[in-house]
Amino acid sequence: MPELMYREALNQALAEEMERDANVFLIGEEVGRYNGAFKVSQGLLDKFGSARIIDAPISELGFTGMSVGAAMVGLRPVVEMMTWNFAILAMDQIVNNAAKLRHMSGGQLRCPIVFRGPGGAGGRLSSQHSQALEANYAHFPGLKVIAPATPADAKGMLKAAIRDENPVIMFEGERLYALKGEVPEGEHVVPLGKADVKREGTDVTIITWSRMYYFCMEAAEQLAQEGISAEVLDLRTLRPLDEEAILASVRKTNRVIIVEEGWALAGVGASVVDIIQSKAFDDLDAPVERVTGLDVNMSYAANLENATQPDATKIIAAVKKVLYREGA
Amino acid sequence: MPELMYREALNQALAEEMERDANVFLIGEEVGRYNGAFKVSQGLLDKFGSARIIDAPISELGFTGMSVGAAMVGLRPVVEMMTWNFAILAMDQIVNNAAKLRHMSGGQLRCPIVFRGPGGAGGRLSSQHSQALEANYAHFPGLKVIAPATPADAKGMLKAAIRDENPVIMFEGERLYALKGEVPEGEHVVPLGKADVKREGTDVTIITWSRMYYFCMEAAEQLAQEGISAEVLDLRTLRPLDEEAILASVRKTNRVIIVEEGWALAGVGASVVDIIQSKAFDDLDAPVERVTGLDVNMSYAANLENATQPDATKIIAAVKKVLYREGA
Amino acid sequence: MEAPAVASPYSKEQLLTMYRKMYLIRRFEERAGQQYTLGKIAGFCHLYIGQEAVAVGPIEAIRPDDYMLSAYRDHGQPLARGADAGMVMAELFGRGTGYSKGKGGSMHIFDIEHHFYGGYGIVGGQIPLAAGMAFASRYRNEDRVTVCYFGDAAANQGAFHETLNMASKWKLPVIYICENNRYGMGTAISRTSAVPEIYKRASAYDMRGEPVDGMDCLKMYEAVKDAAAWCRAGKGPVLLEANTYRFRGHSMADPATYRSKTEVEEERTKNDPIPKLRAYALKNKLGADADFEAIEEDVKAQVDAAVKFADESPEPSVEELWRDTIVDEGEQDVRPRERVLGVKVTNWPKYPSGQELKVTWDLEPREQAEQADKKAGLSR
Amino acid sequence: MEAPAVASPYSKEQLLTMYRKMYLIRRFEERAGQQYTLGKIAGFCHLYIGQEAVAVGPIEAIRPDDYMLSAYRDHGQPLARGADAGMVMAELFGRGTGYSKGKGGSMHIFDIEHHFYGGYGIVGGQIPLAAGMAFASRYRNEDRVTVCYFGDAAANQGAFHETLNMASKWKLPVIYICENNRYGMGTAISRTSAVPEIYKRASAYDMRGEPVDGMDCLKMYEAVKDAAAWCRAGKGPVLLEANTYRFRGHSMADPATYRSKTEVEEERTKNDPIPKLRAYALKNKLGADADFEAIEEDVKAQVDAAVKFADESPEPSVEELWRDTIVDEGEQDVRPRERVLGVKVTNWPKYPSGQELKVTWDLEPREQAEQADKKAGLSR
Ligand SMILES: Cc1ncc(C[n+]2csc(CCOP(=O)(O)OP(=O)(O)O)c2C)c(N)n1
Ligand SMILES: Cc1ncc(C[n+]2csc(CCOP(=O)(O)OP(=O)(O)O)c2C)c(N)n1
Ligand SMILES: [Mg+2]
Ligand SMILES: [Mg+2]
Repeated sequence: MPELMYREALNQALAEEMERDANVFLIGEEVGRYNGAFKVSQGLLDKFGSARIIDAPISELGFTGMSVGAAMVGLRPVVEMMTWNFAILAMDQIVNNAAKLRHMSGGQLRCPIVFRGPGGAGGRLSSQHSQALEANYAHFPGLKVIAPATPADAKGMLKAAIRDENPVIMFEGERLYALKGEVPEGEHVVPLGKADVKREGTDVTIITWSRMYYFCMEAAEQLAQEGISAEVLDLRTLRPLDEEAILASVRKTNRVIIVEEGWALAGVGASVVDIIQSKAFDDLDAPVERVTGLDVNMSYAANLENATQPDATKIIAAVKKVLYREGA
Repeated sequence: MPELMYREALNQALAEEMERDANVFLIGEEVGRYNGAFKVSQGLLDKFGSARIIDAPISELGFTGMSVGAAMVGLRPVVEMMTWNFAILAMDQIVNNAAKLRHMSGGQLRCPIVFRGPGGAGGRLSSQHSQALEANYAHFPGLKVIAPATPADAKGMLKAAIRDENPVIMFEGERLYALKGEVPEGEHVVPLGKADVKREGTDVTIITWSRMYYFCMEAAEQLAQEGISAEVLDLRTLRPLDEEAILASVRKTNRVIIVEEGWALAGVGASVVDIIQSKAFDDLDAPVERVTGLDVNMSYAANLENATQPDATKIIAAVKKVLYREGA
Repeated sequence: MEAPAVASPYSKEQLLTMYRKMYLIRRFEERAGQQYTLGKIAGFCHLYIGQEAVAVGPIEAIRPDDYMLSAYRDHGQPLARGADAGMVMAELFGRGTGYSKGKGGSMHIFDIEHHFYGGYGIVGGQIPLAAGMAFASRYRNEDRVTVCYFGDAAANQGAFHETLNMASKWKLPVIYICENNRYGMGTAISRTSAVPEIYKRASAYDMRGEPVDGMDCLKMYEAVKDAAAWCRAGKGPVLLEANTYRFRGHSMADPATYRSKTEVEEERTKNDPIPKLRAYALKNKLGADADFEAIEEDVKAQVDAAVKFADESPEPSVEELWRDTIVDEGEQDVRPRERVLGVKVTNWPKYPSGQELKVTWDLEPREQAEQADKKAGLSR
Repeated sequence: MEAPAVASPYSKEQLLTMYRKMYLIRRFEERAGQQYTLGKIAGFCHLYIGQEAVAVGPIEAIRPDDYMLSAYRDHGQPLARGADAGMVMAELFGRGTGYSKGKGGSMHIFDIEHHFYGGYGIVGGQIPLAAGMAFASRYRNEDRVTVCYFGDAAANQGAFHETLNMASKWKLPVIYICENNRYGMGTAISRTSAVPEIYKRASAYDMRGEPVDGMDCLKMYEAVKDAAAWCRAGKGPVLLEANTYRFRGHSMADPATYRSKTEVEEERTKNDPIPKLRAYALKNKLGADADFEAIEEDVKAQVDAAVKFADESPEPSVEELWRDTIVDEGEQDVRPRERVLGVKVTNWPKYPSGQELKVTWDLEPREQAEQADKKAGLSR
C-alpha cells in the first residue's frame, strides 16, 4: 500500500469522488488558485475547473448557506472551512438549516453536504485559533460528525461522507495534514458510525479520536514496556457514537480512560462516560478517567500551550490511576 | 414576600441595576418601543431613555459584537437575545471575542457583559425555534452560564450577572416568563456558581435546571405519595458547575437522575454524570440515569412535541429505575 | 368623451387567475386567523393579508418549475403556486396530513412538487439558500430562476450582504424580493435602517435593484417578468423592493399598537391589492362582477373544505418522531400529495446523475483569468 | 526658474516624527521576519511592511486617547502609538514580558495604556467591537473617536454590513480604515468582491466614504484629520479605503506566488511610503539627509535592543495558565509596562463610576419620535 500524507489522502478522496460524480463540487476560501490554505485541494482547480473548485469570499455564513441551498436541489457540495474556529460564523446555516431541512419539510428534502476543515490547536496560534469544537456539532441531531485520525480513515471517511445523504461535519487537523500512513488505493470507503480498535489490549481501554490518537498510541507503547496492555479505540465518528464498540471494549478491559483535545465540560467524552456508566456500570473496575484540554483559553507561549493539551505523559498517568497504580 | 412572574422579576432586576449603575444599558430587538418580545423590558424605555434601552436592527452578530466593544471600555451591556436560537448568528462574537478578550490581552481588558434571552422549546414552534442550547456555551472557558428556574433566582442571578466582571450567558425560558413565585424585594443577589437544594430528600437525587425543574418538582411530589423521598437539586449555574453541591447530595442519597431539556450527546448532564462517577463512584448504588430531550428535531405537532420532551412521567420512571423498582 | 382606452396587455383569463389566487390567499388567511383564535392553530402564525399581490404577480410571471422560497410568512406563495389548501391548513393544524406531516407548522411550509422550497424561521436564513439553488441551476446549465422572498428587516442581516456579493459576482439567476411592509415586528424599518429603501443597497454589489409597487399585482407581474428574463439571459441577480403593507399584526399574537389606526385604515381602503385588480379588470372589460363573485364563492367553498379536511385529519403517528431527522440508507423522499391524497405526482424535480451531468460553466472564465495573469506577469 | 514653492503645512518635527515611526515599523518587521526564520517566533506572523503610512498618518492625526484597534496584522499600529518595542517583540517571542504575557502572540497585540485595543484573529471580528467602543464614547459624552483597521477581504463579512448600518444610524464616532492591499491571503480582491472599491459600499448606509492613497503618509494624515473632526462634530462614522500594498506575503508562511515579481517590484520602487515622505521633506527643506540617517541609526539600535530584550526574557510562568481566562473577584487589570518595566503608568483609561455618570445622549431623539408618532396618529 502506498504511504500518503493525511492531506494527500483527502486530496485523493476529493479527486476520486469528483471524478465519479459531477454533482460534487468544492467551495471554500483559497481552495482554488492557492490550492488550499493547507494544500488539501492541490491541483484540483486545474483538473475540475472554476465551477467545481470555487474560491469563496471571506463570507463563511454566506457561502455555507449557499452550499446548503445547492444541496437542497441535488448537488453534493463539499464546503472547506479554513478552520473550524472561523466556521462559528456559519454555524447557523449548519445547525438551523442543513440539520433541519429534512425535518421541517417532513421528508421532502435532503441535504447531502460535507463541511470539512481542520479542528483543534494548530500550533502557537493563541486562543481564537486553537479550539477543538466537535462537541458543539455532535450535540445536534440531523448531523453526522466525524474526526478521523489516520490518512487511511481520512480518505475512506471523506468518501463515505460525500456519498452520505445527510450533512456530515468533518474535523481534520492542522497538525494531522503532514502525517503519513498507508492508504488503500481506489475504492476505499470507511463506513460512518463505526469505531475502530487500532490497538488490541487487555488491561485498559483508551478511547479517543483525531489527533489525540497519536498521543494514545505513544502512551500505549510506553505502557507496554511496563507490562500494561492498553487497547486503543479510535471512535472516528462522534455522532452517532458507536456504543457497541465502546461497550465491547469496556467489557473486555473493565477500565477506561477517554482522551479528548477539547474542554471537558459538555465535551463528547462526557457522553462516552455516560454511556459506559449507564450500560456497563457493573463491568467497571474503576471510575472512568478523562484526559482533556485544560479548562482555560489556549496560549501562544510554547510552555503554556503544551501544558494545556493532553500528551502521552498525562495519558499514562490516567491509565495508572484507573489501574490503581499511581506513583508506580 | 410579593409574588411576581419570572418576567417581572427580570424586569425588576434590570430596573434596579440600571438605577444603581448608569453604565448598564439594555440592547436587543424590540426591547424598547415594543417593551420586549416577551415583555421583560416593559416600561424601561420610558424610565431610562433611548440611549440605555436600545432597539437594535435584526443584526445579531453586529449588535452583540458592538456590545462586547462597549464592555471593553467600561460600560456594562445587557444584550437581549430574542431567543437563543437566533443568537447562533452571534456566537462568534460571544465565544471568540467576549470569552477570550481578557486572555488575548494578557489581563489588560475585562468584558463585563450579560447575554440573556429565552432558551428551550417555546411551545409549538418546530425545530428551528425549539432548542435548548446551553451546552454549546457551557463548553467554553471564559464564560459563565446560568439558567435559573424560579422568579427569585431569575432576579437574584440577573443582578449578580450584571455585577459580574465576566461575560455571563443567561438562559431564561419562553415558558417560564409567566410563571409566578415569591421574590424578595430590593437587594436580592444570588451568587453565581452555587446550586440550590430546592427540595430535600433521602432516597434519590434529581439534578436539573431551568424549566425542567418544574417537572422534577411535580415528579417529586408524586413520588412522595409513593413513599419515595426525592431531593431536587437545581444547578442554576452550568458553568462553573457546583461540584460540591452535586457530590454532597449524591453522598446523601446514593442514587441520581439528571433531567435536561436539551439533547443527550455532549449535553451538560453528561458532564454531571462524569463528575459523579469520577468523584463519587463508590457512593453510587446504581448507575446515574439521564432524562433528556429525545435525539430528534422538535416537531410542531402537539403529540410529537410532547413526546420529545422530558416530563414528570419520564422522570418518575427514571427514578424508579435507579431505585430498581421498575414496573412498581 | 373618454380618452381612447389603451388596450390591456392582459387576457381576461390571466386577470381572473390572479384574482382567484389573491382571493384564495386572503380567504385562507382569514380562516387561519379564526382557527388560531379557536385554538386549532398554535405557535406563531404570520398572516399574509395585504401582501397578496407580492406573491401572485411574480408567480404568474415565472415558470412553474422555477424555484421559490420565503421566510416564515409563507402561506401565500405555496397556495398561489398550486399547493393543496387542505394540506396547507392541515400543516397549520399540526396534523399528519400536512405538507410536512405536521412537523413544520405555519412557519415551515414546503411543497417541492410545486417548487416551493420553504418556509424559514431564522430571519434572513433563506437568503443564502436561494443563491445556492440558483447556483445549482447555473451549474447544471438549466435556465431556471430562483425567487426568494424576505422582509425589510431581514436586509440588516449579514447574510444579505454576504450573499448579494456572491450572487452578483457569480451572476447567479436569482430574484430577491424584499417585501417591505415597513415593519419588522414592532419596529418601523426607518428606525433600524440607515437606508430604508432596500433596493438602493443593490448598488453596493453592482447589482440591479428597483422599487416596485407591492400593492399592485400587475406591477409585481411586470417587474418579475422583466427580472426573470434578465436572469435567464445570464445577466445576474436582481433585487426588487416590493413596497407593501400587512393589514394584520406581525403574528397572531401581536396587537400592533405601534401603528396608528389611520395608517392601517388608509392602506386597507386605498391600497388593497384585491379590489385594485378587480377595478382594473372591470375598467378594461376583462371581467364582470359576476365573474368575480363566482370566483369568490368557489374559493370560499375551497377554503371551507380545507378547514374541514384539516380538522378531520389525525395527528401524525408517534412513530413519526423518529423519522426525518436523518435520511436512512435507501430511503426515498416523501411526496406529500402522493402520501396523503394518493395521487400520482408527476412533476417532482429530477436532476441528472453524477455520470450524466456535464458541467460546462466557467464560473471564473479561464481565458479572462489567464489574460489577467499574463498582463500581471504571472505564470500559471 | 522653479515654480514658486507652496509652503508645506507641516513642521519639520511632524515630518521627522512620522518618518521615525514608519521606519520603526519597517525595521521592527524586518527583524521580526528574521527572527521568525530563526524559529524564535512561531505560529502566524503577518508583517506590515509596505503599509506603514496607513498606520502612521492616522495616528499623528488623532489624539493619544482616541481608541484604535486592528486585525491580526497588528504590529505597526501599537508601535506607532508608543508601545514599547521590546515588549511587542517579547510578545512575538511568546515570552512572559510581552504585552499579553506571551499569551496572545503576533496576532493579538494589546496596549491599553496607549489606547490600542488589539489585535483580532477572526477576519472582520473587530469591526463591531469598534462601533461599541465609539458607542461608549457617545454614551459618556466624550469626544473621543475610534479608529478601526480591517482588510479589503474583511469587507465581505456580514459583520461589516451589520455594523456600518448601526454606526451610521446611530451616528457613532468611528473611522473605519479599510487597508486595501489588493489581496486577502492569495486572492485578489477583484476575484471575490462584486465592487472591489470598498469605499463605495458606504453609500448603502448613507455614510461618508472615500478612497485615500495609502502609500502616502500625509494623505492618510489629512484624510483622518478631516474624518476625526467630522466624527467629533457628531456627524457620524466615516469609511476610508486606504489603497496600499504589502511588500511581503500574507504571513511568513506565504511564498506569494499569486502575484508577479513585476507588480511587487513596481510598488516597492515607486510607491514605498518611507522614501516618499523623505523626498517630500527634503524637497520642502524640512529635514536633511543627516536627520534621517540619525533617525535610522537610532531606530536600528532601538530594535536591536528590542530583540535582545525579547530573547533574554523568560517564558511566562506556568501559573499563568490559570490566570486571565476568568477575572477573579477583586482582581485588578494588568498594566503591562508597570508589570514588566516597573514604571508608573499614568494614562490608563479611567471612566466615571455608575453613580457619577449622567447619560444625556438621546440616541433616538425623543422629540423627533414623538412628532413622528403624533403625525401618524399614535398615542404614547
Ligand atoms: C435571526 C432572527 N432574529 C430574530 C427573529 C425574530 N423575528 C421573527 S420575525 C421578525 C421580524 C422580521 O421582520 P421582516 O424581515 O420585516 O419580515 P415581516 O415579518 O415584516 O414579513 C423577528 C425579529 C428571528 N426569527 N430570527
Ligand atoms: C473568519 C475568518 N475567516 C478566515 C480566516 C483566515 N484568514 C486569515 S487572514 C485572511 C485574509 C484576510 O485578508 P484581508 O482582510 O484583505 O487582510 P490582509 O491580510 O490583506 O491584511 C484569511 C482568509 C480568518 N482568520 N477568519
Ligand atoms: Mg417587514
Ligand atoms: Mg488584504
